Amino acid sequence: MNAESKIELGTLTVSTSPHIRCEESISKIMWTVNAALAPAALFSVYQFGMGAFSNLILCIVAAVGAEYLILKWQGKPMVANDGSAFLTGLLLAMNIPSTLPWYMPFLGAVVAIGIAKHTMGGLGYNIFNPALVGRAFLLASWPIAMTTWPSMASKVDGMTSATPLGILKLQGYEKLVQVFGDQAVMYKSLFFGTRSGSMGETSAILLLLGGIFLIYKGYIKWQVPVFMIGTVGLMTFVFGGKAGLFTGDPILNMMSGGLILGAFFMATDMVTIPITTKGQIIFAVGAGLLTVLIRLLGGYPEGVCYAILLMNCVTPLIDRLVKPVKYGARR
Amino acid sequence: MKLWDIFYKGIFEQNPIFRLALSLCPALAVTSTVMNALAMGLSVLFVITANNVVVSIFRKCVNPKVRVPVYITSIATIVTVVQLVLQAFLPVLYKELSIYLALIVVFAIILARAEVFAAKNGVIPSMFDGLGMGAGFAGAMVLIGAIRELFGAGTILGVSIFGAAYNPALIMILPPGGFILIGLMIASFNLMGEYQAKAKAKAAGRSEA
Amino acid sequence: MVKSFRGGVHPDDRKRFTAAKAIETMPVPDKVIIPVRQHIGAPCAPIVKVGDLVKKGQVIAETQAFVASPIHASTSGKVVEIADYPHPVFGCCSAIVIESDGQDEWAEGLPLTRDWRTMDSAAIKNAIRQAGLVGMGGATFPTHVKMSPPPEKKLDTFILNAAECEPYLTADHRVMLEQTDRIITGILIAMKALGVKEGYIGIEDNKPDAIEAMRKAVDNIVELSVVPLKTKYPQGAEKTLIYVITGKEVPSGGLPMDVGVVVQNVGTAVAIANAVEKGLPLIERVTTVTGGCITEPKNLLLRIGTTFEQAILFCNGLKEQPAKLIMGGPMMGMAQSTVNVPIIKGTSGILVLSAKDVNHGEERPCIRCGRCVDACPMGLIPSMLSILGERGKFQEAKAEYDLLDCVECGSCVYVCPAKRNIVHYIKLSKAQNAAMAAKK
Amino acid sequence: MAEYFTLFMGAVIVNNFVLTRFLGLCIFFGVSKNLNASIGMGMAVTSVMTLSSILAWVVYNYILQPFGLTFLTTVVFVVLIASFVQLLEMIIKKHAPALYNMWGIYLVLIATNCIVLGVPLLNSESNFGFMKSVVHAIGSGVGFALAIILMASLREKLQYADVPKSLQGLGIAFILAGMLALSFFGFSGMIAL
Amino acid sequence: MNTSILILLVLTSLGLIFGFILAFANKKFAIEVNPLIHIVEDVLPKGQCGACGFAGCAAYAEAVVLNADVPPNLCIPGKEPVAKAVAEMTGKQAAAVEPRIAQVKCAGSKENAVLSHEYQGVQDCAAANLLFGGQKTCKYGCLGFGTCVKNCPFDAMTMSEEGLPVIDPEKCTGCGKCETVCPKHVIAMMPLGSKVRVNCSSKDKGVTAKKACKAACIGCSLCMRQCPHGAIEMQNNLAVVNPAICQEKCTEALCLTKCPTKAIRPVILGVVPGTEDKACAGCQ
Amino acid sequence: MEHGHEENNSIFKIGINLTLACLLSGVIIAGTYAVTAPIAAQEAINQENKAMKELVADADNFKPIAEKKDWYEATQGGKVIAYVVPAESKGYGGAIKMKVAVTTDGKVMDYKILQHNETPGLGDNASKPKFRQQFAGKTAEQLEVVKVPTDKNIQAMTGATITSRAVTKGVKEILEEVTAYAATQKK
Ligand SMILES: Cc1cc2nc3c(=O)[nH]c(=O)nc-3n(C[C@H](O)[C@H](O)[C@H](O)COP(=O)(O)O)c2cc1C
Ligand SMILES: Cc1cc2nc3c(=O)[nH]c(=O)nc-3n(C[C@H](O)[C@H](O)[C@H](O)COP(=O)(O)O)c2cc1C
Ligand SMILES: Cc1cc2nc3c(=O)[nH]c(=O)nc-3n(C[C@H](O)[C@H](O)[C@H](O)COP(=O)(O)O)c2cc1C
Ligand SMILES: Cc1cc2nc3c(=O)[nH]c(=O)nc-3n(C[C@H](O)[C@H](O)[C@H](O)CO)c2cc1C
Ligand code: SF4
Ligand code: SF4
Ligand code: SF4
Ligand code: SF4
Ligand code: FES
Repeated sequence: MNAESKIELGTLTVSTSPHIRCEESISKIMWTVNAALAPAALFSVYQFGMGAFSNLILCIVAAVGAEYLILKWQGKPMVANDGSAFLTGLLLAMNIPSTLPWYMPFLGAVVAIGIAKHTMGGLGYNIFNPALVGRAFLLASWPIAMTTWPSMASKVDGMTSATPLGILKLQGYEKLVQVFGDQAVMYKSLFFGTRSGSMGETSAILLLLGGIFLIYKGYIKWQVPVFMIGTVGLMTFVFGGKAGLFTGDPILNMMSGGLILGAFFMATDMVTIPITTKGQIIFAVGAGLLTVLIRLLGGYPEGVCYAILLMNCVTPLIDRLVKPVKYGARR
Repeated sequence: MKLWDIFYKGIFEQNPIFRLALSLCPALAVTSTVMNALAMGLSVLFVITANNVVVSIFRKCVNPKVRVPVYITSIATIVTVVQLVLQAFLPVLYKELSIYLALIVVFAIILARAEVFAAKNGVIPSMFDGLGMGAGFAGAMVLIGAIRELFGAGTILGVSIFGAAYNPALIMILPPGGFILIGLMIASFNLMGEYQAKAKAKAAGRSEA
Repeated sequence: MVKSFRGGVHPDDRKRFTAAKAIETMPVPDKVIIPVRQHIGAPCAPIVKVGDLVKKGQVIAETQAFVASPIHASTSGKVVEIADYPHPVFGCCSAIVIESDGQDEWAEGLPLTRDWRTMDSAAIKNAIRQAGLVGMGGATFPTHVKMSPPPEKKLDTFILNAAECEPYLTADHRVMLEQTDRIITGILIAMKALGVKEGYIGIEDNKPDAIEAMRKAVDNIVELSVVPLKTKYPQGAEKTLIYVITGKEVPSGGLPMDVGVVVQNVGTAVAIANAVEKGLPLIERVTTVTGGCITEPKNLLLRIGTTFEQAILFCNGLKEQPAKLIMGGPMMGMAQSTVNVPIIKGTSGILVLSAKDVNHGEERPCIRCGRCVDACPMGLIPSMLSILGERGKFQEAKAEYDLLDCVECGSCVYVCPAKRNIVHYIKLSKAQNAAMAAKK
Repeated sequence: MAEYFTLFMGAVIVNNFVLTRFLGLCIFFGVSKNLNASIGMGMAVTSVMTLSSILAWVVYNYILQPFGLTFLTTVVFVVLIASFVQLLEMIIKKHAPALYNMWGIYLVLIATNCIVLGVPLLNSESNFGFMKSVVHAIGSGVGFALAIILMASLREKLQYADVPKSLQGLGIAFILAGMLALSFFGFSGMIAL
Repeated sequence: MNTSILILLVLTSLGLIFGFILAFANKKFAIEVNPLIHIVEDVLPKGQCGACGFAGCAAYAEAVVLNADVPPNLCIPGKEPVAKAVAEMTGKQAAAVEPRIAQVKCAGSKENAVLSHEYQGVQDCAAANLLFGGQKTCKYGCLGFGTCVKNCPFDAMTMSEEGLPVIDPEKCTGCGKCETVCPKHVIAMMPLGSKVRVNCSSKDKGVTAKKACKAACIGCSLCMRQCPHGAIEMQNNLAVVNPAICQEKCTEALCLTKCPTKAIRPVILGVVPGTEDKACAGCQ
Repeated sequence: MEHGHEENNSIFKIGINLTLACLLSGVIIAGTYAVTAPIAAQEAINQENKAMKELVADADNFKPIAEKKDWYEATQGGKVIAYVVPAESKGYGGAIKMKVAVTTDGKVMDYKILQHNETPGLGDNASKPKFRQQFAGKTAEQLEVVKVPTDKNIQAMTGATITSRAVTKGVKEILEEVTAYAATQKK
């Protein structure tokens, strides 16, 4: 162990292989998802006005603020700027009506980050989707406020405007079509988002574009939204009609409610879904089935939020049972 | 002094709900209002104390092989008496507590105190043990009930606290709110314990230096 | 259709720095440092003393153990020291230092001429052992051992691993272009010794010129065919390679011969040809010296025992402050703590990377994104392996998550956005399991 | 038939005993640390509850009610069930050690547990017929098993998480139960009993 | 009145039936489990450290009750009282537990030790040890990632600012867990009564050791010559204290005065007069 | 506890132990029951009557109807002025049990919710006067839930349409039954 070297090296770093890493990082993924959601979020501001805007700001500030304070308190590395809390806030804001009083979005975001995320150890460890826990918390606390949507003035009868699914549930399909005028108009307004509903769940087209962008970037797998939306379409077509089997309206069901938002942005939250593609397909189909079950039989007109939360509970079991095929297992 | 210790340990150190995690069902089921929590807490306080006394009196004549059935018979008898009395004199409360009143029989804390304490100690200490545990239980119940009722309905014992402007958070009186609240309360109990221990260690360290 | 396997990653191959550079022979240095351990298996013991004069190709360290290969002097000169020296794999190892006499004289009887077609299998294997051959793909497993399967294993396929899937490295590529015939001869010798009738040469399709050259060379040899492979890491890992070419999977815990296959590296094939036809021991090898910090990256033919420093100086030194010095490729190679380590039989590359090449980032908790699961060619769940390793659950990792099937290819680490040190956790878990087993 | 199905599903998911009616919480939190133990516990509770519901139904309908002794239900049921479970435990331990190891060890824990007493009490309170009592008992048991198995899988997963120290153990278990209950809200209003 | 008789009838027959069934079953299905096991287990400290050589406290309790050959004094953390209690319960001969304490045999603090490279990776000693035996030039010394600290079942260890583990003699039970997890074998157990320890593990020759770490034992053997009782000898360039002799004979610890690198230290500060406060915490 | 007391473990001793405990328990309970039973019975009747009195304030007596279980006639000076009957319906969280008071000419007077499992603060507002008062004087046809305020129909409670419908449905069904019964009585 001697020989002075002729090359000036400085201190070399020693680590295990591999020595190169890809360019992806948690922040990059999270901020990209935020960007993919931005158009739909902006549309909701255009659609619902100041209420939507203040909700967005409140949720995001509360979420990021809670993340910052909790990390600080626990003395963990400061990663509040990695975009994940921002995303939770953004998604929560898009899942609630724009008309809530200020403290509701604020509390929802604090619960999402403080209870759903950090009691379990923070990013990567939480079992339940924080934004959805936030929403479920708000819905359970203030059900009336959470189910009172701003009306799309011209379209739906003035007073308490119900969402298309709400009308479908309580007043039937005919009434719903009647509200919109005719079926084509209904599909069109569902697709472009000119209808009532939670802030971010109205515009199918913008959400779809964002989702497809994420699939293209490889941040989410196409299987999840496709299987989830597909299951909902199929099952509502089979069981959703009043006139018997195979008379439901799958298009209405696939485009309404939070399904597209949920399938592309929430059932894909990698932290809370199975890790293998096969497991994710099971998750998506399960979430689809539960959505339909709740929509058709449950007390609520909409079921995506609970369907995903319920599947979150099953995720550890799926992960335990569904593993990739190991090399060497087949011959 | 010693009796005080026997009594006091049930309140904080060995709190049946927050520390021993026994008899959790009523801690959730009948704590949506302070009134119910208090009634339940007092019933349990009575049953646990009475049973401790009975068990410690008869502790010498109970055969170990049928220990559990005998203790249970004793508890069940006391509970039935409570039931009959409540039914006759406070029928409304009797209905509110519904099935959980009968279930006092199987609240683990009561049998546990009978086995762990009353079966080995004299009448007076057993009574204080029962009182302490019962008070700890009742205290915890009322605390949970107060928080739940306050935030979930805006009232305490039915009296409006925050005024009409308060929009109560229903979740607090619903199951999830109850669970989460108790989880957080357990954590705060632990945190308090930690800080106390730390403070103690610090004080000790300083006095040595 | 180029063939492929499930999983894997696509790092930028960065072979452009050296792919077009012909192999240069580096002059014999004044002093070579030859460690007595250069293979997997039993270490050798020196059989020369300080002060002895040795000739090129003379055996200087040897052992009677079967799983071992003798070590030869890589030039002629005087043994000046036998002492502990830095070692690129073991950190520190006894080494024989030879001061070159500048003559570079062959030991007596070398090189010789033999016709391998007249030799039987035993004689070929013996020649290979005499020449100290070990796998040159990086694993440095003694070649004669690999070529002596127990009689109950029937072999039917020989695969030449010419994938060279590691980024940066181009040594095999250049050898294929420049020593095509020697490779073919080596393959044929090995196939004869093994008694197999089918041979494949697997080459990644980012080396079209090599595919072309090899195709031409096997044109009229019916037993051999060239298989272009999709460019994807770790295409060259034995197990994936066997799957891609034969469709068979080596069973868990098994060896290639369990599915009747033997895999050899390009360099090993050339060494076999040289050992059997000419009796030449393994005293030099082709190594790629490259990386962002090297002034003039090159493919070099180097003597065993040349230090990294000498090789780097031959490439005109460094042009940038290095962060990491690596023996081998960036995915599997070993980071070195000093530049004074010698080149050994398994040194396929010397890589000097700057800080911006090795963007590690802060390690964060796993976000369960599943990228590692998708990337793992062995079908494991690397995220769980890393978590279990982190929490000290080593036995669970082995019993429930197939820890021992991991080939440590690093694909999972490469893709992980949380920058988790998965392979490090895996190595730790394997070591702790071994320690526990040893205790029992 | 449909009636039984509704009763069963109601007990399993909509009005899950653990998550919405708060019975059996002590064992729910005590045993759910480990998945295998939870599976054993789920089986034990289901079978004991079914058997003791049958016993209780017979006693209630042939002795207590005819003689107007319904106020004795508490005493009679609890002694009946505690003794019965103890007996069951002894028999299984002696004659089916394998079964005993699987779930017999949990029998001691549930001999005097409120879910095992609560379901027969509810049955008699609701004046359920024999079949209804049995279906209700099985449904409640399955509901309990479902909740505890889910809970155990969640808790096992959290073993590898950075749960803050003060929450570790019981605290986080309660929070998990809260979120489970919150998720189960999805089923509410689905099947009215 | 009628009802009262019915009540008595129902309850008494209930008691009668189950009383006798249970009594009968008890005879018929009786299985002996030795309840002593649980009682013994209750006495053990529940550190689950394995110092007794069994897989945890429950396993030791079972073994010590059921197996006549298992001595009652194997629980080291429990010290004397536990050994006595266990002996009493099992009717075994009480024998002394030799009290011991863990000692760190390295002074390679951030300031003293020279680094050979910068380590990047899993922050764990065993993991760091996999890569060329760690980042310090000295291959015998503490790696400083605190694997021992994380594994101490009794919270008796902390990492000092200087990157070395510190043992709290008040809390250390001598269980030896830290000794088993340390990949460098830098921690050793010492009888509580011995006076001095060698604060270095380097087997390198003096020059090499000194180059790698300012505080290394350079094998000069001054201490050996200083000790009037012959409690110190040199092995592989390292001074080694014979704890038995040191414990029994030593009173003044003369060896402490002579070491040129201060590599020899008191086991517990203050045990030997004159060593109370001068040493820095990191070296202790 | 005490081990090895062999003589203590004879089957007879063990058996008699539990028997005695139960006997003792029986004595105590019987004693208590003897004291409380009459009070409780009286209290129960009082409660029942009080409840019915609340529903039909003018009545001076309530008489069980023989052929219908739990049906009562409310009489004033011997004349039947109303019926008090039990009703049940499926609400949001399970069965809602009610007592409904109906006039002899088939109009609702009032109802009282005896047992329910609706959400506190939401569904349980159905027992509050604000909602209940809407029912007074309504006939079966008028018992229709709407979400827009009107004086003809029943306006749903905000956020609890399901409960609103359930209560209305339960009342409506029993109303129809009572009307039919009352018709038979008039003849
Ligand atoms: C202990 C051991 C025994 C081996 N035995 C054989 C063998 O008998 N036959 C064989 O073909 N390869 C054998 N190998 C070599 C492996 O098949 C493989 O070539 C080697 O581990 C390196 O492969 P890698 O670079 O893909 O890791 C052995 C390897 C090891 C480590
Ligand atoms: C992830 C991984 C990648 C590898 N890549 C290559 C490669 O590109 N080229 C190669 O020759 N060997 C590669 N190897 C080594 C082979 O598995 C195997 O050891 C070698 O081909 C056997 O031939 P040898 O004994 O002649 O070295 C790789 C091994 C692993 C585990
Ligand atoms: C926590 C919670 C409790 C609820 N409880 C009730 C209830 O007791 N009764 C009811 O009819 N609906 C209940 N709901 C259902 C919703 O309020 C439901 O959307 C509503 O009944 C139908 O909508 P609408 O009344 O606004 O048209 C509850 C919802 C939640 C989230
Ligand atoms: C594709 C994708 C989807 C996500 N969906 C959600 C979501 O639905 N709710 C949420 O709170 N966070 C979501 N996140 C952010 C992040 O994963 C979340 O904050 C973690 O669950 C917190 O540990 C998502 C992130 C990505 C990359
Ligand atoms: S290093 Fe191991 S776990 Fe990771 S991808 Fe490669 S084989 Fe799979
Ligand atoms: S790639 Fe990294 S973050 Fe993603 S699942 Fe694997 S270990 Fe976790
Ligand atoms: S003493 Fe051992 S385990 Fe402890 S920090 Fe040092 S090297 Fe690590
Ligand atoms: S310092 Fe070592 S010997 Fe002492 S208690 Fe901790 S682990 Fe056990
Ligand atoms: S299980 Fe219900 S109180 Fe313990």
